[in-house]
Amino acid sequence: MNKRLWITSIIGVIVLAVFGVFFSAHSNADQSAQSNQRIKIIFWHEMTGPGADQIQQFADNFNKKQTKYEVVPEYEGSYNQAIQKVLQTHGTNASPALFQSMDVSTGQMRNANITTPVQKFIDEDKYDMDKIMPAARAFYSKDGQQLSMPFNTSQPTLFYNKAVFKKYGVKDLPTDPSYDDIKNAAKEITDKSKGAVKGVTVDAYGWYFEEFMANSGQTLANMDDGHDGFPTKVDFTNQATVNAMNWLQEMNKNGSFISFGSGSTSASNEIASFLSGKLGIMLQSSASMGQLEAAAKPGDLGVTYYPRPNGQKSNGVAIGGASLWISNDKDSATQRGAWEFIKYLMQPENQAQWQKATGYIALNKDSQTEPVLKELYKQHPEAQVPSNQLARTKPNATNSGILMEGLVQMRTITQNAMQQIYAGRNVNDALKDAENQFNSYLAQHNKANGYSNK
Amino acid sequence: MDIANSSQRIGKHKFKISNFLQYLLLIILALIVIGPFLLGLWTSFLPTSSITKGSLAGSLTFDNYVTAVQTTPVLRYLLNSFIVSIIRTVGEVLLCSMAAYAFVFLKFKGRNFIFYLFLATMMLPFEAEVIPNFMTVKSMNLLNTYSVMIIPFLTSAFGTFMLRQSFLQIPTDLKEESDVEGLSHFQFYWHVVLPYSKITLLTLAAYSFLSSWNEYLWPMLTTFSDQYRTVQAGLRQMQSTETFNNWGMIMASAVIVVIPTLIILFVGQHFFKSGLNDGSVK
Amino acid sequence: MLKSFDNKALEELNDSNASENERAKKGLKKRSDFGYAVLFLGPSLLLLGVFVFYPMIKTLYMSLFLTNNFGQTTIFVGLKNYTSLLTSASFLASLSSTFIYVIGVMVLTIVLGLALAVFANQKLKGIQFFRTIFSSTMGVSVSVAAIFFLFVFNPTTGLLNQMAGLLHLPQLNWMTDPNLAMITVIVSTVWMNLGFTFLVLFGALQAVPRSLYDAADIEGASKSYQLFKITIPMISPSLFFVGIVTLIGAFKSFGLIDLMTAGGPNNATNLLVYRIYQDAFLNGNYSQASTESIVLTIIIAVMTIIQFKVLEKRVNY
Amino acid sequence: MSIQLKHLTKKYEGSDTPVLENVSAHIEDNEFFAIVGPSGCGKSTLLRMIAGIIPISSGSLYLNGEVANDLAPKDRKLSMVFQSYALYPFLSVFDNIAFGLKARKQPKDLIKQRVDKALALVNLTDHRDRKPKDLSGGQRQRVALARAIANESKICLMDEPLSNLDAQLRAKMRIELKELQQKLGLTVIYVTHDQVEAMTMADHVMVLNHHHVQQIDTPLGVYQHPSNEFVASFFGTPQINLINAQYQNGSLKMDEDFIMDTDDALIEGHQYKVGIRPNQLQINSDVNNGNAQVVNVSQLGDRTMVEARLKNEQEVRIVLDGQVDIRPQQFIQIEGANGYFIFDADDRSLVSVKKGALTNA
Repeated sequence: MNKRLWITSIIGVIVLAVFGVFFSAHSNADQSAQSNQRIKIIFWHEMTGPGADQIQQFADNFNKKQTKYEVVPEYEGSYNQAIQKVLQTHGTNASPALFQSMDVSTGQMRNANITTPVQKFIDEDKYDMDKIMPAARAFYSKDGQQLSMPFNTSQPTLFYNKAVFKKYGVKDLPTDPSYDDIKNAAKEITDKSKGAVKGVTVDAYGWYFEEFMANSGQTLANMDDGHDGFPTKVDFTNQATVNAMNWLQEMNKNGSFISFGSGSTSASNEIASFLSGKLGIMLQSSASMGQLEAAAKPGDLGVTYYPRPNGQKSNGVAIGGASLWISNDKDSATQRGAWEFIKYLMQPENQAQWQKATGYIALNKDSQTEPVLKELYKQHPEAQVPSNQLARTKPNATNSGILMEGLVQMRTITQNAMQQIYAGRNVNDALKDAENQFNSYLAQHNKANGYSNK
Repeated sequence: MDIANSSQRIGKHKFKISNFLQYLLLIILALIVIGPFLLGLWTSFLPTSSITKGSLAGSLTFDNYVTAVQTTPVLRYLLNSFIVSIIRTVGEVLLCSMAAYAFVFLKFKGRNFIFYLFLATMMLPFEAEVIPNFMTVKSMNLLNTYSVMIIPFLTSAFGTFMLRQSFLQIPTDLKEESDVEGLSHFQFYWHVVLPYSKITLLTLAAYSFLSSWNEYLWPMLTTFSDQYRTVQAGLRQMQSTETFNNWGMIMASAVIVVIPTLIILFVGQHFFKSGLNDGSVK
Repeated sequence: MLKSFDNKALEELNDSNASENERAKKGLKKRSDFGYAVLFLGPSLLLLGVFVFYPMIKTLYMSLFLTNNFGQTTIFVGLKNYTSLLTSASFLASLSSTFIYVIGVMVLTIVLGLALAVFANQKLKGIQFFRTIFSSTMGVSVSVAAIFFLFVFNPTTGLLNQMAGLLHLPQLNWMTDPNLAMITVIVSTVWMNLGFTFLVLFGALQAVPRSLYDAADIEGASKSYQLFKITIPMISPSLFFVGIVTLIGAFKSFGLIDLMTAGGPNNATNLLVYRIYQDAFLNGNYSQASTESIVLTIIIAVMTIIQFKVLEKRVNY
Repeated sequence: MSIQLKHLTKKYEGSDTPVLENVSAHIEDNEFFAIVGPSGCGKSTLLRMIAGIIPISSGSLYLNGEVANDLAPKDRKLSMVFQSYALYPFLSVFDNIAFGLKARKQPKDLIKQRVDKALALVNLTDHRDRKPKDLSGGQRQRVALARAIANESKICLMDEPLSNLDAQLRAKMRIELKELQQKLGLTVIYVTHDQVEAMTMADHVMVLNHHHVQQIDTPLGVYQHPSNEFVASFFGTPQINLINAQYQNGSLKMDEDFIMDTDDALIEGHQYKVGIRPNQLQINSDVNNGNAQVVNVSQLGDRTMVEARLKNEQEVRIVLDGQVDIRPQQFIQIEGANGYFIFDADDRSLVSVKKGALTNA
């Protein structure tokens, strides 16, 4: 009896306390939201850290600037998770009005037919798309129609720690390094530091796997990487891929390579190691630029283009990142609100701020003249490298993304293959297994969804 | 096994030493058990800058807690968890006790069959059914609401089974007497059966509350905004956005979240112990 | 205690008229409780039907088809999903890591839980404090535990590697080495299980009559002999119970995996449920996930049946 | 194997009052020594101290002349039979009996031989493979006994071993136990709250009450010379009459009409208690107006028990041989007693024993 009283009273007190604190902290926000009947624009995004903070900032500013819409950003986990969440909630009250979806999901989003192409609003508003970087917007358009608005666009980039290079007397890397350039530098660092500093790492990340092929001008999937129709087969065992994987395995074997595994924790561990001077070279998304610049001493951060095969000109890499889509299951007023917010995000000053805060490339051409970016480039000249890489890339079928469904699955498979190769497995075997695995998946997937090339 | 006594037998002097050893052992075990928690508690008071440098020293502050409460929805998560868990607990105790009552005190055709049907559900893991269940709640338009986390769990075969065992202990005289006095089933259920089995009911309630509070997969799949996320889905959210940025704050949030369940556990510990054994083994 | 409730009920009944009493007495002779059964059982049956039985059948159904991006069944393939799943190297690897994980978790949980229970079952001053601590992990939810352990095992700032650094021991890549990652999730799961296991086993220990140990003391049985020849046989029903509950729980593990390793590295911790989640909610491959769900169901069902059969016999005596 | 207790005291930590204080006794080899007392008097504690299950707070325990305070129970070379029998429910009868021998890692054939012998001694050979739950209470008791026997130690401690049996079985087992003790030459320390067991089986009896030894004597000794009121009232059925009396002018005045002369030099005007066993009282039922009125009459077959009330409301039990025709409400005259004890009403100690003295009322 006594015990029961105890429990009840303790639970009661906790509940009251929580309610009390909560409502005192949030009552203001609730009141203001109720007083004016704004149209709620639920915006799903997958940004973390500074990106998430910046998005919240944009939403707050947008909400302050006008009174018709209220943008509510909601973080929905990783890119991979978000795709299915979007597909699965479509048509319910839970679905977003506006959502961010990653580069390689474009094919799937288009096929799913759950969005209103932004082209509709571009046409309505006669919005000037020329201001937006062509390589970025091309990625998200089909047959001249803009499906979604590129938002956070990144380039795979090579970072190296200049302080470490200097300490061990290693020459800085060229802006457009070849596999051998990297291999040699990594070996030198490892040897000279007697293994205290590891030369290089390449995250086991499917995106890099794809970019090695893009940069070699090699298609990964048939139907011209899906630009000509539904791919039915992938090719992982081509010479370009084998070369890239052999290169990684060689560095692994000579001890200058360290593997941090795969996934988001590996990325953060890798960055921590890089910043603490225990790692010389790493591949990272240019989106890490903001974080790295904030942590590294000025002048210590080296940035180059994505590695190219020896003795071959680089074909250029596909962009990474994600674009913004407007769901077609919300009423037209809500869709319009979502578009208004997109437009707001694409304003030159906001894009400039976006690049500064995150490292994603500012997509509005006018952003380059914004004081924010000028200041950034003055302090960090290297911050320009990704934009330059993007700018010099001539779009072709192999470097404009792969329009194929099941890329999430493919990345899981290629990432495993990469880890097996790091662990010493025969490159051809690992790649062949991965290829077979994905091809059978793809065949089944196409069959199940009724895709065929007629 | 009573180690205390064995050592007490060994004269007075030795007794002290071995007593000391026993305490030492207990303390070591206790440290292992609460070590991760203590570490979390300690770091929650450290500035994140010291934590990321790998140092466990530094001036202790409440800053992390202030940040957690002010900049993250951790209190909202807590509130959501309370709402969901309390309603689920009440619902499960009520519906399970009603079902158990039917199995013990009502006579109707097919009773055994339905009971075995109930038992059979214990073999069907919820984890294996999330896909159709997701589609069901989607078609009911329940996604991203409290209801989606409550309705599917308002009853359970486990709870029904546990209460049925307890109701079977009620002397049949009582039922016969109440029949003679003309009590309806509802009256008997409410005035006799429930009070008679209150220890089991409380055990089930505590168990139900804790498992609801700890529910992870389902809230994660079915909630999409902080307005409805419970602590489990919420912490996952915070952890994946903030890991390398703010360990201190994450730890502070974890500590805030763990306190209510620890209190419930400590208070309810006693009948948990007996209730779990009775309900499960006997 | 009971009388007061009876009185209460009787008071209410005083208002009711004789005819009602009459009816109740008649009811004794010929009980037709069907209406009541519907009222008492209906809600539970409905819920179980909608959220347990229907989805099971639906899962089974889906496992016989291919599904499209929206989870709709499109092409009937019969048992092909099963044959391709059971010949898939990655699924078999997943299954075998699940078994390693499950066995590891079960064995360690029982051994440690028993050790805690045995040590807490002493007559010492302040022992209650230790008992409370030992049961405490039951109140720690999975996300909190994951956060604590992510910090413990963190390669750079984690407790383990920092201690290793201080002692000049090699710092291990706890989360990125496939074998070590399995160990980290096992350790974390065991830790989470300890509280519950401790409570059950400790309760069982306290129910063992003291005189059995006194008798054994006099007969010259050592403490370890008593542990294995008296304590363990005496609490074997509880040991079996926590064993099977832990086993079933481990087969259903999801939260810690999701938070700590996300199935990696190199699929080393891609346990069954996590795989189901990945296939359904990341890859959109619902038919494969359904097939895996059926495999999981069969495993759990077998475990549960064993549990019931054995507990029915009350294990040891 | 002799056992000697010297000033044994047991005090639990944090408690001021000792559970047992200053217990001394000498138990000879081959002796059946009973410890009797009401529940909570500390008799089981004493037994457990001797067994080594509970540590001794102060005083010394000698086993065969050597101090055994710090010996582990297994080294004391004794066996014990528990009230609850302490059988292992998961082991067969055979394995239960063999438990200690196996624990001591005795050779297999020796174990078998000893267990078989013990089984035969308690007539359980046919039940060797059963589990305890398949046995009757009496059989379980025998298993416990057999386990103690198989141990072959010369000291056997028994903690109320018969208290869970029904009356008939208990009577039978008393005899068997005693026989067994003599046959095996055991030194038995036997704890019981049942005075009949103590009286019928023991060579010596230790009476415990309120944590202290009241008396150690032969069964007859405690019956005939109880050292105090407690001991007197503990032994003998029906219970001894303890009648309040005042000493006046050479007589003990229990009631206006029930006065006994005494030649003891008692204190004038002091209160005493006169202890008279019910069968020692003499009455005359053939009176019109006696000094007591019959309240209840129980015919016990060979005896008749009469409960009567003195005029000052004190109750008196009288046991008469044969079947006596006395009715309730009837008046009787209590005439005197064949023997009685006089206890001091203040400290309850024995003042005087009167034997065979026919005293006129």
